[in-house]
Formats: sequence, C-alpha cells, structure tokens
Amino acid sequence: MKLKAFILTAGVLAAGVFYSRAQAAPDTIKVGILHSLSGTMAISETTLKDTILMMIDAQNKKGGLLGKKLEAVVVDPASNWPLFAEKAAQLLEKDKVSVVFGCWTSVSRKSVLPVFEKDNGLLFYPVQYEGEESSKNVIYTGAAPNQQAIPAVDYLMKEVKVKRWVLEGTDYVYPRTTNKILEAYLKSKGVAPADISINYTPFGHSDWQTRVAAIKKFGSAGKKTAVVSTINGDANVPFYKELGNQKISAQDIPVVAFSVGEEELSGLDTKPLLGHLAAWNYFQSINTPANKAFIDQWHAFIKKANRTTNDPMEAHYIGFNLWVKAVEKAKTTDVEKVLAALPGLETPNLTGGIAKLLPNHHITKPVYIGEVKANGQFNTVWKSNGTVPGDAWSDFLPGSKDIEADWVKLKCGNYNTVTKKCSGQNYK
Amino acid sequence: MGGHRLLTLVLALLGLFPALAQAPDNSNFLAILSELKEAGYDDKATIAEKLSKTGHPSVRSVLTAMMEDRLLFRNSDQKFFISKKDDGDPFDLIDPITLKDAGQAPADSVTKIGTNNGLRGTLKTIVAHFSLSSPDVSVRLEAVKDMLKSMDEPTLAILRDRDNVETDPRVKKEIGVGLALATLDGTDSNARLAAIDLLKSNVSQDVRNRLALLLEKGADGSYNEKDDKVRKAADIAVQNIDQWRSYYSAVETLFFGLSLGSVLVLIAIGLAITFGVMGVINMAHGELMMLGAYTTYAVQSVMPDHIGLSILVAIPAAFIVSGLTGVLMERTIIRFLYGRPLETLLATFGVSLVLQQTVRSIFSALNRSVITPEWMSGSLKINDALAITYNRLYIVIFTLMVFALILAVLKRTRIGLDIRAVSQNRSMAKAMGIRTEWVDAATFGLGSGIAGVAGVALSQLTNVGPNLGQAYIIDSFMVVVFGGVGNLWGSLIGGMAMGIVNKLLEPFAGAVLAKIFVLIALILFIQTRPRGLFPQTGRAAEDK
Amino acid sequence: MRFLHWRPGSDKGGTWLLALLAVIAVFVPILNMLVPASSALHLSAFGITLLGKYLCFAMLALAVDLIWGYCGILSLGHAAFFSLGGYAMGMYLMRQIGPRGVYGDPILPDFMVFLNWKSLPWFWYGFNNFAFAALMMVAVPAALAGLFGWFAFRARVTGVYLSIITQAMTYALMLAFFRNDMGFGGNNGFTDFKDILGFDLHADTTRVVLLLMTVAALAGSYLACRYIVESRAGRVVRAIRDAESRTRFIGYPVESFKLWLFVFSAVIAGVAGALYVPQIGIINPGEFAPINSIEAVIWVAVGGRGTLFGAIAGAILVNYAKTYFTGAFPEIWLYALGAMFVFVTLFLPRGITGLISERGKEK
Amino acid sequence: MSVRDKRLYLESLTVSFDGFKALNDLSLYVDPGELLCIIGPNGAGKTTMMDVITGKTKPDSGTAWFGREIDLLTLREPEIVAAGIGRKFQKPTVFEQLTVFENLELALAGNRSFLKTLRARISPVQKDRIDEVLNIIGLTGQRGSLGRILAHGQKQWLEIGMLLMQNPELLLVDEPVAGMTPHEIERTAQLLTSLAGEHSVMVVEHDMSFVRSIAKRVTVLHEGHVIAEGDMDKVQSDPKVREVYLGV
Repeated sequence: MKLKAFILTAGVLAAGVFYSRAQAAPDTIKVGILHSLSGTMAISETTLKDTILMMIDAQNKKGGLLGKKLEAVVVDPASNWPLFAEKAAQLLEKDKVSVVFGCWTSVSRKSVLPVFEKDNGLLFYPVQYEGEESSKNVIYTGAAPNQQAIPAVDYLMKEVKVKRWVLEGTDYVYPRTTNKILEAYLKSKGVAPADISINYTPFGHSDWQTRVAAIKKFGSAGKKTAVVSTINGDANVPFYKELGNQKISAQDIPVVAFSVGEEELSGLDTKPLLGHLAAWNYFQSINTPANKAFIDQWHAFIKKANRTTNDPMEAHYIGFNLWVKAVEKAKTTDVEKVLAALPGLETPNLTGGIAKLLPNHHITKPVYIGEVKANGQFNTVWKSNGTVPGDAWSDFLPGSKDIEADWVKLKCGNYNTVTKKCSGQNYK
Repeated sequence: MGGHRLLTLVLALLGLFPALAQAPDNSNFLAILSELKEAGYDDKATIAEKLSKTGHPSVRSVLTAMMEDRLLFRNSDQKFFISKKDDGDPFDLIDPITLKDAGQAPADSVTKIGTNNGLRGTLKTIVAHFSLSSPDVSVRLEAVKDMLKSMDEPTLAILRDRDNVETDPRVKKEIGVGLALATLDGTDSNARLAAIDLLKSNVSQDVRNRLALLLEKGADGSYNEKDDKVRKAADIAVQNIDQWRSYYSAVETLFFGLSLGSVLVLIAIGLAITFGVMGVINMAHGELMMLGAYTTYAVQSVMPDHIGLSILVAIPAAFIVSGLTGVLMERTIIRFLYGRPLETLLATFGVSLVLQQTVRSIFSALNRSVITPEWMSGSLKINDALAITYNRLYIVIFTLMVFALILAVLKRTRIGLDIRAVSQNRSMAKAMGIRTEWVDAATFGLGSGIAGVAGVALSQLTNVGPNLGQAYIIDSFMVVVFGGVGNLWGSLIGGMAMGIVNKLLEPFAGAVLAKIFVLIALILFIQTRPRGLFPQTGRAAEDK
Repeated sequence: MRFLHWRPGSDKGGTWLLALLAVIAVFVPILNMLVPASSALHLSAFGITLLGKYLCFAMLALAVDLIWGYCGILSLGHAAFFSLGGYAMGMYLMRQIGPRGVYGDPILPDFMVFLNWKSLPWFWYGFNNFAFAALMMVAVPAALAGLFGWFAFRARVTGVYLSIITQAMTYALMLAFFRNDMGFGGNNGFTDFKDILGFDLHADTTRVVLLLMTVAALAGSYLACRYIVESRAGRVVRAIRDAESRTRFIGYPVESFKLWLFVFSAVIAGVAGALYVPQIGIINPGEFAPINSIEAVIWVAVGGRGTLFGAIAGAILVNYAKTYFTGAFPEIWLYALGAMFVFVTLFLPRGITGLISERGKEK
Repeated sequence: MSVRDKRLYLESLTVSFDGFKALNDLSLYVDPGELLCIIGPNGAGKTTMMDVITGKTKPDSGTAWFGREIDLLTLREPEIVAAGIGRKFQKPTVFEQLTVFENLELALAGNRSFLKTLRARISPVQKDRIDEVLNIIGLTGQRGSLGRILAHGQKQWLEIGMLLMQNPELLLVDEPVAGMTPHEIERTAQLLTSLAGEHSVMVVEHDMSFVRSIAKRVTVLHEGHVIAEGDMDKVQSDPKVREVYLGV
C-alpha cells in the first residue's frame, strides 16, 4: 500500500515542521534573524543578516551574555509578506527566540506586527520608515521622517535656496506618508502649491523617460528646483541614468534621496549620480574611530575588503547593543523585563554621538546630508548639531498630530491627547 | 577707450599676457586663499570671486582644483596645496603659486576645502571665463552657456569682446542670445524689439521664461512692462516659441514610445523563437536575459580600461553564454518535453529558480554595477527643445539590427530553412534527412542567445541583479502573444505598438494606469483575434 | 445521500484524503487545547496557521486541477480569484477593527486616515455585514470568471493564448491593487485584524475553529468536484479536453460547459482565499502576482493533474517542502525547489499520484 | 427538381478559400432513407461540402436546407446536430480517455446543457438503447474498455455508433473504410446498408469496390461541382467521369 506509506511519511515529516525540533541547549540565548535572503528584497536584507551574525559572533567572543552563548536562528521570509508573518510566528512560538532583528519594508513590518503583539515578542526594526506607528513590542532604530526628510528639505531651502519642489516617490506607504508630511511642512514654510509637484510610480519602474522629461519641464520655470526622491530600490538606477542622459546635472536640479545608500551605490554606475544628495543618519565616509573599527570588523567578518557599510547596518549595531545593555540591566532575556529596561538606555553610535532609546521606542539620531562621490561614498555637506529625537507621530499630519506614544508613563503607543484615549494595541 | 581697457583686463584674466598684468601679488593671493579655511559655502563663493579678481596667473588652476575637490591645506603648517587627484593616499601635492610638484602628504595630514553643488556651480561660471579662449569649440560653447546662467556687467563685457573675435557660428549664436537677453533689461525700445525679434526663433525654455516675464502683471494689475510695442512683440514671440515647443514635445513622446517599444521587442524576439517557433513556454527566458546582463558585467570587469569597447565585446559574449545555457537546457530537459508545452512551462520555471539562485551564489544578491560607456551616455541635442538620449537611440537601432539579422538567418540561411521546416512539419523534415535533434538544439540556442543579447541592452537601462529576469518575462510573453505566436513581424509590430500606446497614455494616465490599460486592451484584442495580430498556422498554433 | 456515494475503491486517494481530514479535524483541537503547552505534543497556534495555509492552498490547487486537469484549460490567473476572495474577507475584517485602529477612527481604516480620506468609498459599503461580505467572497470571483470566461470561450481563445491572457488579467489586477488611490491599502494591503464575528482572531480557539472550517470547506469542495467529474457532465468535460470539436459535433455547447466549470473553479479559489486571510493575518497585492498562479499550477503538476486527490497532495507537499527548506537551508531552498519541478516534470509526468498508481499496477 | 420531399437540399453552393473554389455552384439532393455515395478525386470538395452541411464552413453563396423547414446556413453546429444531422469524421475521433460505453452515453440524445448533464443518470431505456447500438456495431465485448485501446476499425464503428445514439435522420460518413482490413470493410458495408432505410446515409469514399458493394445511387464530384449521378454502372460508363476520375 504505497499510498498509505506516502501519507504516513508525509505526516511524520510534517510533525518536524509543526513541532519544535530538539529543544535548544538550555545554556544558549536564541536570537532570531528575520531578513529576506531570496526574492526582491534580498538585495538589501542579506547584509543586515550578516551584520547581526557579526554582532552575535563578537558578543560570544566577549563571553556571551549572562554567561550564556548567543545562538542565531536564521529564517528566509523570501520577500513574501505573508511568509514574514509565518516565519515570525515560527521564531516566536517554535524556536522560542528571546529577540528578533528583522524586516526592511513597511509592509513586512506591518505583516509581522500582530504576531509580535500576540506572542509578546521583541522586534528591532533597523530601517528608516514613515513613522505613524509605535508598538510595545517593536524598537524602531531607523529614522522617523523628522530625522531624515525634514532636515534634508531644510538644507535644500536654506543652503541651496530651492524654491520649487518635485516630490517623486514609489507608490507605497513610506513615500506617500513622507510626501504628505513634506507637503504640509513646505506649505507651512510658505511654498506655493503651484511650486510643489507630487508624483508616484510603480515598484521597479524602469522607463523614466516621460517622468524625467516632466521634471525637466517643471524645473525650467526659472526658479531653483530640487527633487525629493522616495523612489524605492530597483527603480533608482534607471531614474538616475535617465537624469544623466537627459543632461540634468546636480547643479541644475539636485535630487535628495532617502533610500539610496552606500550599498545601493556599490551596485550602480555612479557617474550620473555625482553631486546628488542623500540624507542619512550615518555615512561610511564619516571619519570617527568607532566607525573605522566597525568597518574593519565588518570587512574581517565578511572577508571582503570592498564591502560597504550603511545606515541600516548602524541601526542594527545600535539596536543590538541596546538589547545587550537591557538584558544585562534586567539580568534576564524575558521580554517584559527587557522592554521595561530598554527606555532611557544609551549607547554610542558610530558617528561620535549617543543613541538614546526614547519612551516612544524610537531613538535619537544625528542627521547627515552628503553628496555622492565617484567612489560611491558620500561627501558630507551638512550635519545636524547634536542628535534629533525620533518622532513616532508626525506633527504635520492632521490624523496624527494629536497622537503621542509613551511606553513608560502612558503605556500606550497611540494616545490621543484630545480625546484622552489610547487606541490600537492597548485599546480599552 | 573703456572697451580697450576691459580687453586688457580680460586678457589679464585669461593670463595670456602676464606681462601686461601687474606682476602677480603672491602674498595677497595666498592671504585671500587662506580665508577659505573656515569659511561657509557662501563665503567661499565670494572668496573665489576675490581670487579671480586678483588676476593672479594661478587663479585658474586653483579654482579648478577647488571645483574638483583637489584644493587642500597641510594641517601642520596651514600651507595650501593642490593635489593631483581628488582621492588616494598619500596625495601628490602641487604648489599653488609655482604650480610645481611639492612632494607628497598622507591623507590624514591635510584638510580639504569642502564644496557643495552651489559652490561648484559658482566656480564653474568663474572658471568659464578662462575657458572662453579654449581652442575647443565645445568647451567655448559650454563656457558661454555657463556664463549666461549668471549675467553681470563684467561677464557681459567679456562676452561682447569675445563676440568680436569669435569665429564659430554656434558659439557666436549663443553669445548673441546672451547679449539679446541682456539687452531686454535695457531701456532702448528699438534695441529691445530687435532683441525679441532675434530671440523669437529660439526655442529654449530660459528664453521663453525671460520673454514671458515681460507679459506678467504686477500686484496692481498693470503690466510690469510699460512699453506696449515691446510687450506685443514679446507676446507673439512667446506664442511662437510655445507652439514649437509643444510640437517638439509631441515628437519626443513619440520617440519615448519607440524606445520603450524597441525594448519590448528586444526582450520578445528570443521568446518569439523559443516559444513561437518551437512551442516551448520558456519561463527561464528572463533569466537568460539576466545571464546576458551579468556577462556584460563580467566583460567590463576584465577590461576596465576599455569600457567603451566592452559593450561591443559583451554582445557576442552574452550571445554565447546564454546560447550555450539554452542548448544545455534543450539537451538535458526540454527535448524530452516536445509536444507538451505546459510541461515545458513547469520545467523551465524550475530552471529559472535555479539560475536566479546561482547568480546569487556567484555574484551575491547585490546588484552589479555596469558602467555606461561615454558614447552611450548623454543625448543628441537636436535643438533647445528636443534632445534624444543616446542609449535609447542606440537601443532602437540595435533592436532593428538584431531583428533584421534574425530574419536574415531564418529566411536566407540553410539552418534557417531547417528550423522553419522542423517547426512546420517535424516528421516530414526528419524524413527529408534533416537532423531534427540538432536543429532543435540550434533553434533553442539561437532564441536563448538573442535573450542574452537583449540582456546586454537591459544592463544599460536598469539594474543588473538576480531579479532582472522576472521584471521582464511577463511583458515579453504579452508581446509575443499579441503579435501572434511564431510570427517575428508580429512581435516587432506588436511590441512597438504596445510601447507607443503606453507612452502616449502615460502623461495623462500615469505609468500604472497606462500599463493597466494596455493589458486590458490586449485581453480584449485577443477576443477579436484569438491567434494574435498575425495568426500563424503550424505546430505552435495547434499546441494546447 | 447520493452526493456522498461513490463506487467503493474507485477513488482510494479520495478515501484517504477524507480520512486524513477527519483525523486533522479530531486531533488538532485535542493537541492544541487539551495537551498542555509544556508537552512536546502540544500543537502551537503557529502549527495550526501552517496547516490552515496548506489546506487553503490545497483548495486553490483543487480549483486549478478541475479546469486544467479535467478540461485542459490552463489558467495562469487563478491567484486573482483567490486574492479577490481574500480581499473581500479582508474588507470585512478591516471594518470589524472599528475604533481600535491606531487613529481610533470608528469608520475609516487606518490607511485611509493617513491618506486623508474623508469618507468611506462606495465599494466599501456593506462590508461591515458578514453575510454581505461572505456573498462577495463568492460573487466577485464568480463575476470576474464569468465575464472573462464568457468573452474568452465565446471567442474560442484556447491553449497558450488563454493562459497568457489569464496571466495578463491577474497582472493588471495586481498593478491596480498596488495603487494607493484604489482604496485597498496599496502595497500594504490589509493587516492587523482584530476579530471575526466577534471572536478574537488571536485566540487559539478561534484559530482552531477557522482551521476546522477550512477542513470542512476543503472536504466539501473536494466532494463537489468529484461529484462533477463523475457525473455525465464530467465525462463531457473530459471529452472536451481530449477532442473539443468532436464534442461540439455531438451537440454539446462546449463554451457553456467551459464557462460553468471556470466559474465554479473560481468560486472554490475565492473561498480558499477568504479562509486564507484571517488565518495568515494579511492580504496584499502581492497575492495577485502571476508567479503565485504559476506556483499553483506547479502544485497540481507535482501532485498529478487529472486526479483531484493528486492536486491536493501536491499543494500540501510542495508547500511543506517550502516551509521546511526556508527554515532548514534558507540559502539553498530555491535550488531544491527548482530541482524538484524539473525532476517531477521529467520523471513523473503524471505526478506523484501517477507514480503511486503505476507502482500499484506493477504489483 | 423532383416533386417528392427530399431529406436534404443543397443548391448552387459556392465556397472559395482565397481564390480557390472548393465548391463551385454545387447542387445535390438526398432522399429520405437512401444511401448515397459521393465519389470524386482529392480536392473535389467532398469534405468541404460536409463542412457546409454541418455548419463548420459558411458558403459564399447558395442554400442548404434540411427538409423543407430548416435552413442549415442559419444554424450553429450544436443546433444542426440537434436538428438530426450526424457526422463521422475521416480520421476516427473517439474520446480516448472514456470507455466505449461512456462514449456512447455522451452521444445519447437528450438535453445537453451543463446543469442537466450534471444531474443526468442513465435510465434503463437508455441503457438498453446503448446495448442495442453496441450490438449493432459489434462492440458489446469492449463496452468497458477505454477508447484509446480500440483497433482502428473498431474506432470507426464506435464513431458510427455514436452517431446512431442520436438517431439522426441524416448520417454523413467520411471515408469509413480507409485503412481497414478486408474483413473490417465487409462488416462496415453490412453496418451501413443496415442503417439505410431508417436513416438517410451519405457516404464519401475512395474505395470503388466498397462503393459498388453498398451504393444504390452514386454522385461524382469534380472541382466542387457535380458531373455525374446514377447507379454505379451508369456513372462508371460516363465518359466525363472516366476522364477526370478513373483517368482512363
């Protein structure tokens, strides 16, 4: 009866998936890594997986944590959003990890959020994002819009004297929200609606002829024009190539991007980007001892002397150290206790400043604006004095200006200061 | 005599007759230079102006160096130097006064004078004054254009003088425009009318904007421009210019459509052969293109000093790489699946997954940087309103060449004859002693090779990464089906049509809706012509 | 009850399937609720979700097999029907969130609030009512399939042409749903659901019940499909697959047979999608991706097309393999998956069940 | 034309495929219950004529009436079948994946809509009818075996059987004995003659001896046109026929 055999074996195998494999040795602390290793997002996320592996490796060399070794549990959500939720559940319920470092896109974070809140897990999210969120179970080590977008626009307004704005983005939640915030901000600075042009293109948009021609036209109205680009990953290369080919130089119409970093630059011909801008909280080119050490450590770990470092890597570096500090302070990896220990903790970032975890689960970050150089690095042209605290809820959006997040006093991620009600996660 | 004095000043600036200029005041020059150390970007700009006014022979070299991020001072003695390259460690130093070699200095022992876009812009204009005398016409042209960006009295003077000695018509024309624009600011009514008359044939946006200014009303509702005659003339001129510009932008849109179309055709031709002629639903087609793109990257990394040439080398290389991969696929998998096209869909899909992961393992998941050679970047300027980007232009031409080549191979050569024979009646062909096995392999290899060649073109347009293939596979299928399976002409016309329609819609509908519309149109079209634009009778057509 | 009758032994696979489903239905609640969480035998919510996902995909595979395996129509767009069913359910679940969204807006879902939507778009009306939503989960896929099929079959679009335009259909839908202006949450789609019919979605009991419903739905649609393929209509359909014009000449309205089957198959897919969403907890345009439809076809091929049981087995097996590999060898799972497809098409043309039945004959 | 009611009227039909006239002003009548043989060289338009009758091809001009009431040119294939015209193709096409019994079952007369067939069950009467036909075509032994394993001749008979299931008033039979063994040919001849009388039968065939063995009336087509009619001897003695067809 082959069929029976088949079903039985299938059943037996299945058991392997549904039930935890041999429980982890008790003297290790499991650290989950939830980054896509295949599919469209693998480009960006594999690096972050390696970053955490490096941090774990280093920590174990230092003798581990609470006298235990750290053990990485790597899974591949394959750039598939539902799969993110599934893998998150696997890490929390089956592998019983103490903390998870992961996600890149907003949708992947939104997809795992309910899982983390249900199983009361702990996620460190390392990428700049649109804000409008603060979960008890997530620590946002990437930049909120007020730590990246707004300073960049300020720079263009003050230093470059830009009068006319193109907000060009990929059609998803991060650009939509960021552009809404920027639009409101620009108008509050007295920019006429006619001098703001907002446009969205689909993911992986590769034929930019029409759009760039339109930008060129918009920019030739006699006023200094700049493009604020929230274009996502793959669509960038063709965009800049088209700019270059249509003879739009950084002197004529500078483009400031929020998602083009060293990693992306290493993957493209920098010629058409020369002089264009990017706003980040970290540049590999920033010359501090901490950064130099980090870069050397990275090269040693990845065994490639030309691999770049980038902003989300620093975010993971900060996040990991914050977690370690919290665990040491709480003397346990229990999520509740760690979450209680986290707010207020400080750890040095790589650019000579201090990253402090705020009650809203965001951190303080410096802001740097750099111009792209031929070697794929950034030439810093502006830096914020001191660090900027991350703001979960933008003051420039009608929906969210009344909302604040505070996990210390209010114990709420979205407390409405007008209705005095806490909705969302801790809805009463 | 003022003109003459100015001329000497100019010549002095140009550093042509240092003798005429008063002996260079080095100390003053260095003094101004050292102000740069802790100046903000705006101050740096004014300092640069001052430097240029000193008329010191080194001004040009120093400012150029500053513009190119090569101006620095030694931390130890605060002494200024020019470095030969903007990067590297140590720097090879040059003395800013004597312009002689001044030894080396490790990178961390010096501080660079930072610049930003704005500052570099200013520097460019200043340096432009020097380029005016360059023997190279294009450089002079650029120089004039740069100077037009910021017109002030001295610049104007220099331009006027240049105008007298300039011989090249293009440069002269540019200067003419510049002077005319300047005249508009003047008061002499006739001169201004003349200027407008000269400008109305110029379709550049800047000119249009300047003229349009004359038509604007002030806050009190009255025209800023009091002179009616001038205003009317300007009005006519603006209308004239706008007319031309809209005409040219229509032409531009059409070209956009053609170039998008040719990309679609290029990615479809290979499939038209493997899918159309052989009836193999090759889901790995996209990955074969990806291989072509990676081949381009590989070629460039072995010949980094001949980027321009590399593309030309990459084309045959990519053809071979993808072609051989195709032959391998055919021999090991597909030949067992003839007459079962849907099975080929599954198997080739499996292959595509493997190929993707392979390049990920070899080249990592990161995109690879394929450099655009000089001759493919920039655009062919037809006039101030219309410019056609070279890479697109070349791709249109390239597509047509490839297409013609395939057609020739299929129609004129022996193997082409065999291919058509086998595709129409395999058993008969066999009976006539054609080695169908061999022909199948060759056909599939050909189609795959073309895919590789298309990959080379794509490497110039978009990311070279593991996902390159998936981005294009669907479009290529659409094109082939739209055109009619097994009909190359169908693919050509179908692809072009889809491209043009898409681009005509995009300005109004936006990229997404345009694409959706094209897809729906395709679905409806297939209802009316269930076998595509050019239905083909034969094996592929009968396949289920 | 004639609906359940079948010639004994005519369909071993089916018998086993129903048995297996029964086993799941009995043991899952026990293993999850009665067995303490400490015990190694405890079935976590994760396990239940995973099972639920497999079974939903199995239903999708069933739908594909019904029209491909039995009628020879290769649809590369079935993910569209799956997703539409899912979106219908998603819209209901979004409305259930009510004031618990992060902005606390009693009516508008969060994504509408931060995109400054002032009021609910008309096509969202009624979705706060489950009955209406449930109707839509079936009606919308059916309507699309009906419209599309009516055009395509009447025009006698067949073979690869049909396959490709089904692909075009789902591709167009994907692009459309990616647009934030559409009012379906753009790229993020719907997520962060709270409860269904008043039951907390995160509670294990709810999840168990959802799983049981999925089991029932799968068993039901399996029986329905078998009823069809074993009826005379089923024989006509197979006749169409093997000799379409002949069938036409003995006087069967081939187009309407195709249309009925296509619509029914779309409905199964829609229900599958509707059950998928509350268990997985998210629906977004990615589900429309043509690649998903192709994968569904591949499940069927792996399992063995033309046998309902094979389709289901294939779906479960391939997805199990996917889960296992992405967990065990994240770096190389694509190799394994790819190799599997090639292997199956080359050496198991009739899929795994084909292999099994052949072995059966050899004995 | 005769005053008696004909079963089928084809009058001055013309069909041309890009220039080439497959049927050229073809006129032809079939009496009720007669067995008419159509002969003619390749490309004489025999198959095209059948295509017109069954609605597969629409003629450029001419009329085709089934009895006095039914204008075939206005009907679609299924409707024509329903009207009572059955066609057997040159190349035998039976449903390979279905059993002989199921093949015949599908051919049963009766409502052909999806929903009806979904609930359809075989009534005893229908079962008897199927057995009867199985008997006529001599496949009672194979009732349970799949179509694809039948011998060539058996497939031909099964297909004729499928026509009989719908008991059509007019049977179009295209080259029934091509590639048959003499024994099979003999069986086929008996089968067809036995059908005539209660059905009108129109046979297209190359095999002269076979035609002679069954035909009462023979019509000769050439270049889409009728050039001779009558019994076998008359036709064979016709000089035109000898010229174009027998080539003597």
